[in-house]
Amino acid sequence: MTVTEPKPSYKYIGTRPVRHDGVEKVTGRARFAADLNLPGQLHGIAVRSPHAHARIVSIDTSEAEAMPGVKSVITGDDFPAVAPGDRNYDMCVNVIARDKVFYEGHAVAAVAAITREQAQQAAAAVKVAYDVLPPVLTIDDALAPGAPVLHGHMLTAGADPPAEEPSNISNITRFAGGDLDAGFAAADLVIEREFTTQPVHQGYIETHACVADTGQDGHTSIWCSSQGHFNVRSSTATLLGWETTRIRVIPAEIGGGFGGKTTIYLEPLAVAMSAKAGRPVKMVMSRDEVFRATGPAPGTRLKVKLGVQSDGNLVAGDAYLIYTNGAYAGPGGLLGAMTVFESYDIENFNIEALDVVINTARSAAYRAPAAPLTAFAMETLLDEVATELGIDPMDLRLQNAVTEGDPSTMGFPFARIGFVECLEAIRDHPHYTAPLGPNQGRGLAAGYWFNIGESSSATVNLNEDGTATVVTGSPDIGGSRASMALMAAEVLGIDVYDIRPVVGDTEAVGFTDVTEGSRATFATGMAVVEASRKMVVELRGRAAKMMGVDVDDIDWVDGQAVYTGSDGEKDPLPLAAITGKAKRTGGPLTTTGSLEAHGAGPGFAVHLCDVEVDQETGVVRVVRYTASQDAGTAIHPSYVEGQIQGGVAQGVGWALNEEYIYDSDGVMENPSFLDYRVPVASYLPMIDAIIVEVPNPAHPYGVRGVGETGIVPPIPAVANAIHNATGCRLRDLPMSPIRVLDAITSNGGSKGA
Amino acid sequence: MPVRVHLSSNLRGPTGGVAEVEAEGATVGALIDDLDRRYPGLGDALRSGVSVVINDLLIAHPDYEPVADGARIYFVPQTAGG
Amino acid sequence: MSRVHVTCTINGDPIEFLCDGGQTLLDALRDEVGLTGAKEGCGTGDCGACSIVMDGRLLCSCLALAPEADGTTISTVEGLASGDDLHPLQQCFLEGAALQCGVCTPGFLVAAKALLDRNPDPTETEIRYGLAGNLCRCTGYDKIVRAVQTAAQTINES
Amino acid sequence: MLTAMRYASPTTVAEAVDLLGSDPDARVYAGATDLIPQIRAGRPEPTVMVDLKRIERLCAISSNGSTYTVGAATPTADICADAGLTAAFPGLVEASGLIGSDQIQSRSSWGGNLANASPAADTPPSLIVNEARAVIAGPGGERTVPAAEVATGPGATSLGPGEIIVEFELDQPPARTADAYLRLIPRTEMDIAVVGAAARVTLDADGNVAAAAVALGAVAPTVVRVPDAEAALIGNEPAGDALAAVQAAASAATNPIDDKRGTVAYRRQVAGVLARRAVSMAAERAREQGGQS
Repeated sequence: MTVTEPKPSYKYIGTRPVRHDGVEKVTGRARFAADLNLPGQLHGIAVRSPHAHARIVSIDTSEAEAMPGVKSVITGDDFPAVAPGDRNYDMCVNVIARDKVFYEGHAVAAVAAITREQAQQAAAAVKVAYDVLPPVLTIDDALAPGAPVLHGHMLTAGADPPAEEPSNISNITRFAGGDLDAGFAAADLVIEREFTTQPVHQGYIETHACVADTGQDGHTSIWCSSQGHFNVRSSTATLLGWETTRIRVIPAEIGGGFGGKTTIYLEPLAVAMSAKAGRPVKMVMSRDEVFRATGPAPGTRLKVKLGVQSDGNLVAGDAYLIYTNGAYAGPGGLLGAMTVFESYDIENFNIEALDVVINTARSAAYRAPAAPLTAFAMETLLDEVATELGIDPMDLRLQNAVTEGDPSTMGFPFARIGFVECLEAIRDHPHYTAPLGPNQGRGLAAGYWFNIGESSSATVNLNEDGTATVVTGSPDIGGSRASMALMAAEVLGIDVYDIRPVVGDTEAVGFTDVTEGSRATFATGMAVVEASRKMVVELRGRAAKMMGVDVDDIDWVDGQAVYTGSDGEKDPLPLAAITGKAKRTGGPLTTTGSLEAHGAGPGFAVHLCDVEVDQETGVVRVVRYTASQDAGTAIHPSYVEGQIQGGVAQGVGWALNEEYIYDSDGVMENPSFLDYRVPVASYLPMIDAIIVEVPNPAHPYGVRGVGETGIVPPIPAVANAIHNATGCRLRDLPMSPIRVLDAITSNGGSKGA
Repeated sequence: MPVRVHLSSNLRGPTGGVAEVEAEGATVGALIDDLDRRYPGLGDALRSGVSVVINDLLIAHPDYEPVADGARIYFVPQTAGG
Repeated sequence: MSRVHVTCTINGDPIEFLCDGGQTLLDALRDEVGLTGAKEGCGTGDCGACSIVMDGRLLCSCLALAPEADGTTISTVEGLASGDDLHPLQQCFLEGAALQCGVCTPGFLVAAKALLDRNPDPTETEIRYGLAGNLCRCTGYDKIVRAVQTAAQTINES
Repeated sequence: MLTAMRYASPTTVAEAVDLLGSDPDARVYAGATDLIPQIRAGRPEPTVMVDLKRIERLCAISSNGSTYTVGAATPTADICADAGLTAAFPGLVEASGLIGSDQIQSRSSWGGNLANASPAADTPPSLIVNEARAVIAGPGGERTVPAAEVATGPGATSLGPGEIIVEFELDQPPARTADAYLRLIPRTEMDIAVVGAAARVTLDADGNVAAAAVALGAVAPTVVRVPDAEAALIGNEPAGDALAAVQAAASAATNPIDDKRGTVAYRRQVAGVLARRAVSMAAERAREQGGQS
């Protein structure tokens, strides 16, 4: 179902072609990073710290080096020193520890051998002496007076007055507007609640993998799974102290990322070992390594207070947010601060957010980083407000929703946005008024996420036969190649299947930033449109030459050059006729679009969730789910729906089951898909995705990023549904059967207030 | 011609908490230089991790972006994503 | 150390390979036979990305030892299509956009084929439970379930 | 994975026992759904994996009219597909079907589930309420013991060196008898039981309980029988106070631990709930069966 504003009619955009890389993926032939093997290849394994916090006293690699088949052993000493405080320090020492380890699973060395078994045995023979330090594992640990300080150089950024002593607070963000005291004074209802959440993992099914091949000339090629191969190139170069141009990165198919593959872990180790051994080195993480050593999303403690007038008008908001970003500084709190009140027009507000470091794996981005948690707090509070004031939760949101011109938390007025349209799409859906069964409850929640622009490049090559190759620098995580082809088809006017979309390596296409911030279809799409539009200009010129007319008299219509001049009728020239004569009219037809995309458009989503709660065991089942989201323009609606549905599934997992569990030493207790419970098919219902289209004025086809917003509303939607079913408010994640039963029991065992 | 510059609240330290100030410059970069002269320290804050919104358009790396007469400029923190 | 000689039939072809006694069947398929369609997502039988069928039984090849394949008949995702003709499941996955990143897709196709072989007309619930051993983190399963429903219909009508 | 590890696939029980008896580091390989991940993680380090799946007797299901014999390595998928077993032991078959995914069902077996001795295993409570006997072969010949006596603690069994479970024997239940198994897991599939509860009920002609067995999994080092629940049921209609007594007795019989999958308080409470529901479900089935006989 699609809610559509009046918009231009497109021939290709909005259709649902079979994705161009699809056949390879359903036949098992698509090459993911771990599928590649090179002649002479060695297998590399990282040696990882068993301690959450320790000083490395010494590393003895001699026994490992002497073992059969072992060709290369490296430690932090094989990489250039990096000073604490250097802007790349965190990334560099996270990839391989230097003097200290900061979490269980932190890489301290790596070995490469002829077989994986030899490498495993050699890794076990690397002797690391540790001076174990007390671990800092929770927010309370980190903020306690006299707490062990992870990084002696870390002074709190944003502190007022400026920090003079190091601490575990990496950053403080403050936003304020209006007059908070006056706002609360004007409120008829003030509610303040505290929420806690645990780190969760992106849970991509493909583990991190790469193959690096360093030649005698000192140049290296890396095949890897990442959300941005240009970033792999620059980060690897930084770690190795190499010139960027010595490294070529070839993107393999990527088996999911969700933000977790925007950073690097293995590539510099593989390159260093390959350089030392003079042979290619392949590294593939185990699932256990992925859980222990790659970035989860932050855990949080959030306190939010709302002031509301009796008619439902939100007049004041106060938020105190703490995000743990794992072992190094991260942006969780900043992003939480930027999202907590962003969806609603609240004149008087104060937000203070702390980012703290603890001895757990360094957080990485995870789909709309930080926002699902602020939404958990804000949207469950709104539900409580609606209950208290006897206002329909939908009306409360419609009344306070931001619309065009309203100021954001950061002060700028919103451009055209589709929040109200998303709310209305849910309100008008049959689900909103469908009857509920026994022990069932319904929850409504909204969510907001930015979209980002950044740099993108695309090249359009027209082939002799009239087909086109569109090369971009954005790894295709979820079908973006099809979207690129659709936009190129729309501009060029040729069939979408006559376009072959390709992800180019770092030497085959212009610089392109990481696929993050829901930017691929938005920003790289813009580059494709720009290159395609340049191609149309070129084609008109060639056609004019062939027809012997002025270029101004040539229009490009449906893939043909059409003469519009007054010098009689001329047969239109189809694209293939022009490409066939390219040699005679000026040579190959190639255009590029390289740009820094401006005008990323915010995306909103509204979700409606029905749950059924077993009141005696606390088990919660999601039984019906409907989600609306503003896509601006859906280039390939099936993949927009897929992004929404995937976000919902991840959000439901986050809400009900997923969490990192550590023992008192900081050792992860559930590093497997058995005990880290991502939703399975039998755990979810169908997910009805409603695409709302309020075009982004800054994009040639109105695109807004859609990849992330869908994960923002599910946690509060589930929480509100549980409340509706049981009368209990759950404010700690995950809302496991244990917590739900506990809440029901403390609430008197029945559906209470 | 001076233009009106709006600072998100986390950037207002150097202005003593004032949200909206005036500055001159043909480009955003020049504007930042001018703001730094008027409010020492603000330049550093605006040169790292800050985007602008000009005429509804979010621009992440705006240094050379031209500033038209009458434009309203909003400095905001840069976002990231997953 | 002597390696084990295994003779079996894979996707209709007679195949011989050498493996270690302790090597998993998944590793042998990928590294010794060169069939990389089955993926390792977990190595513990919890994600199903390595699903294959051996002697008529669906299993996670990461939980089987390679020597066990001696004398068996195996099918993998690579054997699902006949020549250029995709299996209806493959076609329905494509047309229904039932894959995003695609790394879980081979396992899903193999498991869905086994499900439909056993139960040609499954309900939505039967599909969801039948595929519960296959994790997908991208799609939320909606389009996968629909694709399997459509494929069942296609197969039953043909 | 160990390159030095050998693989052996005996075709007779005697060969298997010889292999296992002659090498203390030999390990039984049936489903290995737990063992292979453990070996990959570096522990244990077997010298030889003795695959039992090519021994016909270990993979066969048969019945002589009064006793069912089920090979210890028979895939649970085959057990679930067996109409006779499903009719006679619906709860045990349900428990068998709950072990992992369809993929795991091709490999998991009663023998593996029992000999692995996980306190949370799904089939042992049902085997126990149905008074299954395990036929064990070893260097000293064969012996038959109650299934309840095989597991002695987490990861520990009464099996001697070289001994394997060959098959299980289950007597055809009397009339108006049925069992049920319920477990609590957080996500519907692919989980380890936080609590498991099996019940078997025999009704008399008046619909009162003539015999009952209740057993709990995942709430103690081994499966726990709940005699107080059984006593509360005998002679009573399986409803109302009797069920409340079952619930209370089951909760009281538990001796659980706090771990990553559950807490003491939660396991205790839910054990009672599931025991009550399992008894109720078994009684309902027995009642339906009574109508047919």
